[in-house]
Amino acid sequence: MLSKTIRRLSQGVLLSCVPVISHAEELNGAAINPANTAWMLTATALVLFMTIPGLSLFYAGLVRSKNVLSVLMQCFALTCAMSILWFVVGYTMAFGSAPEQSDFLGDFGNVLFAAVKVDSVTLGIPTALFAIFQMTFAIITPALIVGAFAERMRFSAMLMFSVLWLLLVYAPVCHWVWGGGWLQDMGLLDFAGGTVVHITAGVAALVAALVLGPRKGFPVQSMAPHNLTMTVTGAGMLWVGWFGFNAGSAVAANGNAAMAMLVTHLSAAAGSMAWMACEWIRHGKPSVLGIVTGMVAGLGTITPASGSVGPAAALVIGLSAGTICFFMTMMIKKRLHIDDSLDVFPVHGVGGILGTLLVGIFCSPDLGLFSGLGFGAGNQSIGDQLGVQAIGVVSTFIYTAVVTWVLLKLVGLLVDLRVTGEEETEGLDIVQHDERGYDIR
Amino acid sequence: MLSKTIRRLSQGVLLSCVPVISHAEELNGAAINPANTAWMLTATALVLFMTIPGLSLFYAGLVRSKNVLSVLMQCFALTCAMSILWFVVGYTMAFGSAPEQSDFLGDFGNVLFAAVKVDSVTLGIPTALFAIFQMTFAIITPALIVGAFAERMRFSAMLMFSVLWLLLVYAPVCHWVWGGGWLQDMGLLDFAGGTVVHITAGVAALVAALVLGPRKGFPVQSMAPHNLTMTVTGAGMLWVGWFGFNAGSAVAANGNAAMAMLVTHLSAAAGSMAWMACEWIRHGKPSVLGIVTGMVAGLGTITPASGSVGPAAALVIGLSAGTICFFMTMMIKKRLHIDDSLDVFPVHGVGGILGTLLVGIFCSPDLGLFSGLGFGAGNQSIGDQLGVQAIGVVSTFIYTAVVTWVLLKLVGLLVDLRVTGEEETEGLDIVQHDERGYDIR
Amino acid sequence: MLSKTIRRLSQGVLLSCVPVISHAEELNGAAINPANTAWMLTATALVLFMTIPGLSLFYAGLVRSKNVLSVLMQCFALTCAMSILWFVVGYTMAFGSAPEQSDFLGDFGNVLFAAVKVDSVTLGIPTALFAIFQMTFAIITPALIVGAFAERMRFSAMLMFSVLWLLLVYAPVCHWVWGGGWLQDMGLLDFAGGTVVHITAGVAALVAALVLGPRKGFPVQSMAPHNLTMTVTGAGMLWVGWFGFNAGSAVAANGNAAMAMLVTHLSAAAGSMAWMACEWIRHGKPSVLGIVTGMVAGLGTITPASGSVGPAAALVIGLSAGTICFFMTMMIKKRLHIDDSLDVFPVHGVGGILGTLLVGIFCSPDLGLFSGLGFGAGNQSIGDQLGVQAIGVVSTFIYTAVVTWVLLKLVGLLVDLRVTGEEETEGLDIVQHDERGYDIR
Amino acid sequence: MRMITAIIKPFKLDDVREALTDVGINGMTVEEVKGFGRQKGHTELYRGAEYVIDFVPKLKLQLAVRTDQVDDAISAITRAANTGKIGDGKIFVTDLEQVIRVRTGEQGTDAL
Amino acid sequence: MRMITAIIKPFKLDDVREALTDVGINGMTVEEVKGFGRQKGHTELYRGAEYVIDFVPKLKLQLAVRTDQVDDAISAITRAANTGKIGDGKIFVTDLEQVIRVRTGEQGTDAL
Amino acid sequence: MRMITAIIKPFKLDDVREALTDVGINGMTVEEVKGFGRQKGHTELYRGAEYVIDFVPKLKLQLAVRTDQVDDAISAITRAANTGKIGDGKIFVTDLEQVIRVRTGEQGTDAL
Ligand SMILES: Nc1ncnc2c1ncn2[C@@H]1O[C@H](COP(=O)(O)OP(=O)(O)O)[C@@H](O)[C@H]1O
Ligand SMILES: Nc1ncnc2c1ncn2[C@@H]1O[C@H](COP(=O)(O)OP(=O)(O)O)[C@@H](O)[C@H]1O
Ligand SMILES: Nc1ncnc2c1ncn2[C@@H]1O[C@H](COP(=O)(O)OP(=O)(O)O)[C@@H](O)[C@H]1O
Repeated sequence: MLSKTIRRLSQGVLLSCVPVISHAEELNGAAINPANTAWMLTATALVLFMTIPGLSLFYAGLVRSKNVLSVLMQCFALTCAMSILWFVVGYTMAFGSAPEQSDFLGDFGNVLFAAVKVDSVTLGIPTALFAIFQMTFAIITPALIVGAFAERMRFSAMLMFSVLWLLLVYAPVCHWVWGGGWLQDMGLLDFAGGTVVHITAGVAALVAALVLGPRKGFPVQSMAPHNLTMTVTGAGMLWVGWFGFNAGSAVAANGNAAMAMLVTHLSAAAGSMAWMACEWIRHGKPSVLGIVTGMVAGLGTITPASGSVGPAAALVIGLSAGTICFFMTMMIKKRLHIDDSLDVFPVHGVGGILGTLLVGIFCSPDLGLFSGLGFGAGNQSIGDQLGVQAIGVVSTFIYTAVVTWVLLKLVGLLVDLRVTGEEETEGLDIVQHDERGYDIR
Repeated sequence: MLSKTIRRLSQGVLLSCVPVISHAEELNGAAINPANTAWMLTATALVLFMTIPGLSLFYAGLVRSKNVLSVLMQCFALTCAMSILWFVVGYTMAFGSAPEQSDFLGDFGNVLFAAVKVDSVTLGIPTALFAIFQMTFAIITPALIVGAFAERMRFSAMLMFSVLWLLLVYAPVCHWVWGGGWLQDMGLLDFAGGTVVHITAGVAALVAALVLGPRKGFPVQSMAPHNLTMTVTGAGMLWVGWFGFNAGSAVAANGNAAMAMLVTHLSAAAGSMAWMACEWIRHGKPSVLGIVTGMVAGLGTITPASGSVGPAAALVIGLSAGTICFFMTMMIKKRLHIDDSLDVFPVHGVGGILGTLLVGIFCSPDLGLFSGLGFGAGNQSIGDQLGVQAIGVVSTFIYTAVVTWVLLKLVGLLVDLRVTGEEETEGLDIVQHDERGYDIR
Repeated sequence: MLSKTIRRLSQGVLLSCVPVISHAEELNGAAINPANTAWMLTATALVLFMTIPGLSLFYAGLVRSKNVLSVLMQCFALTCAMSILWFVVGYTMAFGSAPEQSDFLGDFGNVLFAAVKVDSVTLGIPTALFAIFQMTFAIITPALIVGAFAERMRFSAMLMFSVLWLLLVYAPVCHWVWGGGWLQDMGLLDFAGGTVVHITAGVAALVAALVLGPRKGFPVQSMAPHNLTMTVTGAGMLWVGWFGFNAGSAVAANGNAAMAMLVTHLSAAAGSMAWMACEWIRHGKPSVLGIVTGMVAGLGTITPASGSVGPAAALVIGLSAGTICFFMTMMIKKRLHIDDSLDVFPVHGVGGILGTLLVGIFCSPDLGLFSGLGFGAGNQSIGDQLGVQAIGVVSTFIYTAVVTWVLLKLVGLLVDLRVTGEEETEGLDIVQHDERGYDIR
Repeated sequence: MRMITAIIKPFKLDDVREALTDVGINGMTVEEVKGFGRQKGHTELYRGAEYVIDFVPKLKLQLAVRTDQVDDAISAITRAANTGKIGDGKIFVTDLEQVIRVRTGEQGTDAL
Repeated sequence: MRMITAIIKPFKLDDVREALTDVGINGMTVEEVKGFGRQKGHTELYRGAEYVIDFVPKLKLQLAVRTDQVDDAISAITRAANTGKIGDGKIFVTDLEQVIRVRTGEQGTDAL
Repeated sequence: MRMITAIIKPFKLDDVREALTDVGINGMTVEEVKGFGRQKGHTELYRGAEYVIDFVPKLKLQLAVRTDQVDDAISAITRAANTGKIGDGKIFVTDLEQVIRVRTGEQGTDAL
């Protein structure tokens, strides 16, 4: 998604696309490709749709009804705040403005989108479009973390933390991988955000769950989802929106985008079926919460791989995602007793790690039916590539964990991270927002 | 949607589009048309959106709250299972891989999408995109049948039946009409699935309702929809998604797609108003369930016609759809006492038949304001075309009815098709999935 | 969005796009641009999505549960009725068919879409597509007014009023501004409907609230929203759909569309944050209803400006929208005691006015970081442009107010505008539609 | 002490509560119930399936009062809940042996 | 007069109401409740978190009757609500001192 | 026999049920109710429209017990439901004439 990646990729699978771009350039003196622009306008809408209402509903259905609005509010406020922050300084910290970028952080030439004009072009689409497409990624990543501290974190603390987190975790890692940073230079394959989105969010979730501590009553008291119809609705929206997320990361309307959409879909289906099977075997019944969780696992896991693998590999990736995330969810909750309220780490974090590693294998063009579209720049073998992928996973994991921990402690010095016990009993909707979710007679 | 249809159509209305494709071919050595690709990526997302969450919500709102999750689960699990099945063998049974196809079934050259590569091209778009666009049709068709056996069928039996049905009903009929089979050769006009989708699903629904028998308490006990807001939400999504279904069936971003979208919209509006009027006159009040049902009737009915008719004809088609499906719904339920729980046959089946016949008239270019875009290949008059359309309707009806009946009996030998009476009273959510839909305080 | 506007704009920012169009024309003898067509097909789906289910849910969540279906029904029936009306005569009254249009109303050459053929071209896209894109605007504008008379107006009266209103208010104003009328000739800047959509709907809402009078029990009795989760869901859909509304108004997949999407997004985010801040400061807590209302204010306000301003100006526009609409809502409700049930005037009306004026400033290319894309045709300075914008605002306001008032009085002579007091107590769902929204156990 | 149970029309709650406050009764417990009686319900119609809903939404109020408050309470409720239409509801009076306040353990009329 | 309170299985409402009508009882008030008793509830499972739901959905019927109707009412309910399975429910009878019809102010058995 | 009706804070249900089981009471019926008393409710604010919600969510428990269990039951509830804050709730005791088990027709204390 970052220029170097694309430049490299275009020497591979995207070759067929490039002439079109240069053709358009010749024709009208501007480098934008209208067809790619048409698709990316749509893809941007789809990724926004993932957060509002998609993820918001997915999460909100899982909490108790006294906290339903607080979750919706957190996702919505993050959508707004992260957008403005991205405009002000986030974008430039991730992508900068100069053609050559440093290893660790973008330059500050694009503060307040200073260099985003109506006729600026990036990767063959209007820069404004590239900037807002990326903005939707910067929205959903902090929103994913909401699931970890749901039902107990104060709204103000959540806002402060997220602002700092976007700038000090998301923007740098995004730069490393997509903005011309060191991981990109190593040829890390991360098409749509295995490291940048899912590992950062998942690890931050784990740290947040540990720092804030469990919800009052966990794990004895019933904290059953208050509205699974809402969760399933959100799940469907996530699946549809994810097409924009992954196929949009091709930044083109071409075979690469189409293949990304196909493998994304197959992995989602396989992840769902795998989780369903695990439940059916272990608990005797398949559940709708199970199947949609498997879907998220399948989608998160294919994300880094969606530009590099073929359909048969997608099936394998999806099946392993559904199975491994299932067991990790059980372990975190029932063995380690960590109250990551909506299981963000075992699904997104583990899925992100898994996918980032598996792409190192299935990108190989020499696996017969399971062949992929080729290694990252500079890598020649599965061994090479897996090494780079492992470095990407470990560095993102550790960096995120440390900085997230520091930020939470810091915010905790300024305001209370949690509401009081009594407020938790009463529910965040009334306590934090003076509203009630439902008044149905 | 199948190559022959398109080839023929392109000699007619699609002419304007073809040069662009060949132009692109010349330019970059690949036949993909980026603009068409951009639209088809979107259309695919829209058709998936129709099933999850669209149809799922539409259906789930109509059952009693104790069964809400079972409906959502069935639709979701079908989405996953049918996708994988399509990938494994369904696609190749419908479309094969060779340029020339037999009359009755596709060849097996595309098992596991063996010939779907990142740079393969079909109809000017990436083959991967064509394959996933078609996959979304193979998802929604079995999902439509869910409405017939809702609130009583066992989840496992439903899965088994649907797997067999996709392979033995959907794939063959799809081949006949779009994959180069005998109906296509006769010049049957079915732009987006009057026979392939709506007649197959509708007739299967009727058979399933008869084989399973009515719900306990039907028709005396109240089985009022538990959440019409959910149904109306799903209805809106279906309407929007149907733009991808019908306008996407042009496999191009051109005048044909635009006209398909327009006539689809007008027929939906007219179907809604007609049903509303019928209710207002016969029952004294218009209802929101009525108006959205009229919408589905209007949409299902225009589907086969959406590539062949103009806006004035669309109005007539929509009005007749709303009226005729209204009376058929009353008849099936109140006269024949058949418990097709969510009225799948009278709406989709009847609508599909009606539309498949009406297109035989309104495709004619000689009807003044009501003119259409021309006859199917080989047909010269309304008489010719109507004959072909009738053959399509009757053969699809009979084939589907027989095979569906056999499959249900077969599955019934392996597992119980229905839950027990007590389980039906308790509700499928708890009994089959150990979950409850709502826990709102 | 109207030909003249576009023609003018294309001499400015759209220049880069024009060659592509003419290129395509040369190539295939038709003027359609496939990439623009691809985007406009999507944009049309997005704008329909704004009304059903977007706006429907946003509004329906805000009423009491006994009236939830009546709101959904009104929005849905309007979608259908306005579509057919637009097809029959609305479109031609707004846009006519001849290349030269009169100042006040379109010619009647396009009654029943007489001149909309599968190969007709308008602004580089199929005419059928232009007509249905505009149709979605003609759907949502009357649907916006529903918020003003919710929970008390009779369904039949609502239908009659809306039919007349579309023909006598919407179509003419649309013609003035986009169809070649006098306001367009003056160089009024209204990219996506500040005057045409938001001022007309907002002012009609105010008049309707005054003519119908307040709901029984207003303002003493609690009329708390019955389902804020539904409202927040609708809000997310509105935001996403608005991308089609504003970026679609470029009628092209280019830099202008991209910039429109970006400024739309930023204004929505800023409007939300501003409203949230106002509430937090004045009431001590931020609310989710507040933040989503701020979003609508931000979106409505940027609408006329979305083709003419840059991102920094969008932030200012959004912030002022959130703040001013917040205070106007308080004033209308608590000071003037007007029961505009869902605050349509203070949000849409005031937002539309504000945006239409602010674009007169921020279109200026001489404001440094806050520069826009240039003045309307014939205007040379902020002073010039602001004058034209003020004329647009005042004339639309007065014309809408007078005609709306007359129409309501007229309809009131034929049928009762309101249900009886007892029926209002019982709720419109049962009384008008024999249905209940929820039956959740 | 007596327990007064009143079935009223839902939209009358605020009026009744005020009337009770006026006669010095400041505690009560309210439930949403469905009533069946002379008042006709309504008919719902879903795609031709017609369901007669006999049960009408009502509120049930329960108030524990001192014996000397019973008449005041009854007349307050009767006055405030009356619309003159069928379905206005009923008031039931039963004996109440004992009341305990959970917080303090107080008993009898002190606990009211 | 007596107040009869019956806890029954939810899907038995229509049968019970008919049985009561047959013995001339035409007024009642119904509430959705949760019951706890010998009947086992069910287990719900959400991503590995297992919650045992002990409380079973029931309906509670309240009917004020003349003393001479009590036995008829009880036997009507017992017959109609019986499935023979654990959890069929219970009937409670308490004394009822006074009944008032809100609309008319009628008292005692006239108010029933 | 006696009917004990207890109004408690919603999140105290599990504690109370356990305390009752400890004293041998294994049947009860629970309803969601709204309470009005000394405990203050909250204010909701929707776009400037302010609604004071006086009614606080409570649970109402009803348990039919043998007369000799009354004191145990009361003290179990009082202990388990107590938080020391206003709004902890109340316990009402009334006489219970008769109990019938629907399934078996058993009567009196056998039916409990
Ligand atoms: N015998 C009864 N026992 C318990 N509740 C009753 C009885 N009769 C009526 N009710 C309750 O009182 C409500 C009003 O009674 P209804 O007969 O409709 O009109 P009215 O109040 O004018 O007598 C009913 O909806 C029901 O809740
Ligand atoms: N002691 C009691 N007090 C109040 N309600 C009770 C009591 N015992 C049982 N119930 C109610 O009766 C219902 C049925 O009781 P249960 O013990 O499950 O079976 P059975 O009806 O066969 O005795 C319970 O769900 C509860 O609502
Ligand atoms: N007189 C009464 N009759 C019936 N219920 C009452 C009465 N007084 C209080 N209640 C119930 O008891 C609950 C608690 O009472 P409240 O006065 O708030 O505090 P406390 O329990 O500390 O006395 C109320 O919410 C209400 O449900």
